Amino acid sequence: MTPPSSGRERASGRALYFDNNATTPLLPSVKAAMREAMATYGNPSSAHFYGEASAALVARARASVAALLGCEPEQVVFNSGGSEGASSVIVGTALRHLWEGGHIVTSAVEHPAVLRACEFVRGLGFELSVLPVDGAGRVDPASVRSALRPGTRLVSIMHANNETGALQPLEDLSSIALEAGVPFHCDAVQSAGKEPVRLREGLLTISAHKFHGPQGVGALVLRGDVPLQRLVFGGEQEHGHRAGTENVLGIVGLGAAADSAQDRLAEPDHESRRRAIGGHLREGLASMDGAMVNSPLGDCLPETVNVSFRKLRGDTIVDMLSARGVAVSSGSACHSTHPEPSHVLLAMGLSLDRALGAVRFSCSCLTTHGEIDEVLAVTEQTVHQLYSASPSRSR
Amino acid sequence: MTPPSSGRERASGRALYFDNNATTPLLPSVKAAMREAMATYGNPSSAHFYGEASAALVARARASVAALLGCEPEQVVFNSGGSEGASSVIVGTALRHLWEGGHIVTSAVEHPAVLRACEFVRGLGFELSVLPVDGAGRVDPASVRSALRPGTRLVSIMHANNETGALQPLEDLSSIALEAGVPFHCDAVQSAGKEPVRLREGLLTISAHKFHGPQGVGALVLRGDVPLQRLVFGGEQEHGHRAGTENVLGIVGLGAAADSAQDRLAEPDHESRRRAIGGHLREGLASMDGAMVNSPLGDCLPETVNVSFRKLRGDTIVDMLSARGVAVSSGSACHSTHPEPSHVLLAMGLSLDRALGAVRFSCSCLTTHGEIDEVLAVTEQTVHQLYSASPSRSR
Amino acid sequence: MARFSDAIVEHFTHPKNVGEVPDPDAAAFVADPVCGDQVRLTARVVDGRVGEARVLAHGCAAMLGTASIVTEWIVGMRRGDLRGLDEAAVTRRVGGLAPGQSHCARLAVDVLHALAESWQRTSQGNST
Amino acid sequence: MARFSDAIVEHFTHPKNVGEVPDPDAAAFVADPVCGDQVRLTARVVDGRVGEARVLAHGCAAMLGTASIVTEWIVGMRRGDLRGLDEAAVTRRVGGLAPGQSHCARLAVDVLHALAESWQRTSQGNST
Ligand SMILES: Cc1ncc(COP(=O)(O)O)c(C=O)c1O
Ligand SMILES: Cc1ncc(COP(=O)(O)O)c(C=O)c1O
Repeated sequence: MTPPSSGRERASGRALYFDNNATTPLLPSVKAAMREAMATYGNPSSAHFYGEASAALVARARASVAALLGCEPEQVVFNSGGSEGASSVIVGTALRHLWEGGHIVTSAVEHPAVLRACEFVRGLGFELSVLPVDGAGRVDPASVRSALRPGTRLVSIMHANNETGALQPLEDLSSIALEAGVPFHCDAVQSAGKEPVRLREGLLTISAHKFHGPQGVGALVLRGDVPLQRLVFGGEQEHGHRAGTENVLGIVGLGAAADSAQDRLAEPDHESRRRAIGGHLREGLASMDGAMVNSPLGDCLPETVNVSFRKLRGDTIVDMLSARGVAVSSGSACHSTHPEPSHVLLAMGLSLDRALGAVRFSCSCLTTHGEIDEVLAVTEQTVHQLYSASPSRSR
Repeated sequence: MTPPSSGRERASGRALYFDNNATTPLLPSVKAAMREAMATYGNPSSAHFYGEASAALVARARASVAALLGCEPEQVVFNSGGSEGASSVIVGTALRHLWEGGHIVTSAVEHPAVLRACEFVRGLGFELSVLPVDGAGRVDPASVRSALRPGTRLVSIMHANNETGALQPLEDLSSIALEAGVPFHCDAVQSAGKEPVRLREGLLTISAHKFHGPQGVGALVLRGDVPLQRLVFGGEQEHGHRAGTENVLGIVGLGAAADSAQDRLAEPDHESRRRAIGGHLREGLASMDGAMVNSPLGDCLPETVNVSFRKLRGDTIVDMLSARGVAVSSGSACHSTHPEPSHVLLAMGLSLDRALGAVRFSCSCLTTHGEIDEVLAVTEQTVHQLYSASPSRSR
Repeated sequence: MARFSDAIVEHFTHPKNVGEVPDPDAAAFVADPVCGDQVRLTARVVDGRVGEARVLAHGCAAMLGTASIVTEWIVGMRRGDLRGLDEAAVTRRVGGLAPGQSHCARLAVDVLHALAESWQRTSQGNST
Repeated sequence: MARFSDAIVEHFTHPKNVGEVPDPDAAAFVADPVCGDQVRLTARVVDGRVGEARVLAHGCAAMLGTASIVTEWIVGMRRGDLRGLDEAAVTRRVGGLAPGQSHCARLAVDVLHALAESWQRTSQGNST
């Protein structure tokens, strides 16, 4: 992977990117498609030939995304990414039912886009059921069933967790909601492009930059007749679901990323390759002094390994690794004075200390075994350094 | 301007883009900045060096936009464009005051992003004053004053009209609202980058693709303490005003477009050049058989010339010109069977026939006198052809 | 994607047989009250067949193109041929119509059938 | 933009004087109950000046870097010099601290003042 232009890592001579759950580099094919699209500049809504050329680019990307997600092109609504996607579903559902009110079901391990939107609609008078998860971070389908009630307007549960990689039993969860006639929304931002994502009905959110497309563009898949108030007003773009002149370059990039993801998913060794890479990383980390792996072993994105080091702080490890040219992320969301423990790890029942010690290593399809070896060596050295400097040297 | 890759205009050997109010081509400097930024791929929120490199790109663009609009960088909130910007102001204001309700003032000639968002919040129980305009499309400041009442939450009036180019007396309009303690929002999507846009307080919406930046990215300027409910939930990006991983490439493009616009605005002949180009186009069109210019003569973007041809239909002229390699737009927004007359032209008091006959020619800083000559010739020939084929040959 | 067939573009860009046949053997005018489109079609009959047709039209570009295509198409047709034309035939002949353009085929059929009526009236008049 | 000064990065990457001075002439331990950071500083005194200092630290990277810098900085200082150090001096010495990192300067000052106290106690003990 190309190193970014920064003094620091050139000094260390190293640039190892293991933060692919935060964002991924553009693939060469995506860059090429976007560069080429820069020559076309019509507004896709315009009646003239410039508009037609732009509209054709958007239509082609729509077909690519539909092919990746197994839906019809007309069901794809382009938007500005995962946060808008999730917010538009939660807030759009609430505004559609504002006067009657109602009830929304979600899980304790959702991304803040879902959880904070849910908090907001609670303020609008909606009731919320935030389902717990087990030690592996999974929602029990039975808990969805018992949460449903006559006024339930939506069930929103993610596919792959961004912090641990844990996969939810999507098929079971969605079936329960859909059979009860309740719309189901799946935040598939972390799984799209890695795992096959199929939803026979309901809503699905993806974001291009999590699978080698550009940042700030994504899609909401709308299958079936889900009552949803749109939030961006203006023209009739996206079949009236989302106004605004289309982000043509971004959409082209998303389409190219979807094409390439579809190719990868079709490769016979796709699964074995992912498992080899992820397994190598996981085993290397797990064998280190004080390490406790937080990502479940089965039903988990192999690319994501979340690990805590006993008595060490995750944010410190992230900063030390960054200074050594290794980019990873701490479980905690913000980087203020008081590191906040991850709500995901706490919901899984981990202790505060363990949650504060979490570090997330996340690979992509570009990660190599050699890079993992190097990252493991630097991590081991860093952890060792921290332990030897600790006032409470026991672990 | 580079022609798009379409068979049609290659056949006509011509590609003249006169639809710059719909969207503008990327400037070479904008393309170059975006191409270069493709090498940087961190998430600006990430703590490591990749994140820092991306965050630095965003910070630089934020400074450029702030410089163009004469505000502080912290007052710039990046978003996905003009429709999101306007919707977030109208809907965000209403949701912030949902239980108390209130009153919103706007004008009859706003973009659908504003008008439809206003319609929506009327459904939430808000009262609406839609101010009329005079024959030049302008709002009378006195009408704003008399519309204000104790529960007024917002006054939203655009700067330059997208259909006619008419400029509102922004300074007067905003002063009246602000002096009454009511937040003022200006949709400056069409004026930013062309006219100096300054607002000492309140809210301002811009969209990059209207001044040679990319589509799908824009900014909301938030000056002073305006109560606004955010609509996109998730992380703490954009100082908590708008969540979602930043559209880094788009933002870089917006920043580069702002830099270049600032340079243009500072050129001593900026105004005279604009007036020469616009005047040439306007006079050429006005002198044609059956032509009636709808854009006001003073206080108007010179780049925009909206003209109706007696007894001819605007959408037909657009299609005929498109077939001849000239891209313009009809006043009507949609291209369905029944062309809808422009709400802007009707609000100005024009007849239905004249509104249906409107064609908008819009230039950019790239438009040349030679291109205008060619467009005038093709337009004259087209209008002549339509008149000679008309069953009611008189005009 | 394309909103117009190549034939329609060619014909509205370079319309054929614009105008009115002087002293026509058949003439028809139709107008659509909803979309405002208007077509005036006139023809000269030679040996029981359309010898020449001319058209004046007002409306959307697809209507103008369709009208022009019709003037070439019907040359050589008998009165019964005109009566047999339907919307499907027109749509095929113009190379297809986009969703919002079906009124063009309808108006074309209307004006062609009206032309056939007018032709019948003049020929009856002539035969008396 | 950068969250750490170059000096802090250099010191948390390659920390100096990690550990404890055996049989120290002065020793101090401070902990921040809010952020959980901990620093244990020990020193050997030679001719009334700090001859050697070692540190153990737990906390954020800025704290680790600050602690390491301190161990080099105070060598050669008298007890009164330590007492005279304040947060501004520490912040300058470490090359600046980002907004959320001011606790590092506070903890460093606390541990340095505590070291001076301890030094006084031991020197009083020695003198009796
Ligand atoms: C599971 C999940 N949902 C939603 C989002 C939000 O996506 P975006 O940053 O594109 O708005 C993310 C990424 O940050 C995510 O990991
Ligand atoms: C005046 C005005 N406001 C808002 C918009 C919407 O901007 P965007 O298409 O970037 O969402 C436009 C452009 O279409 C406009 O001309």
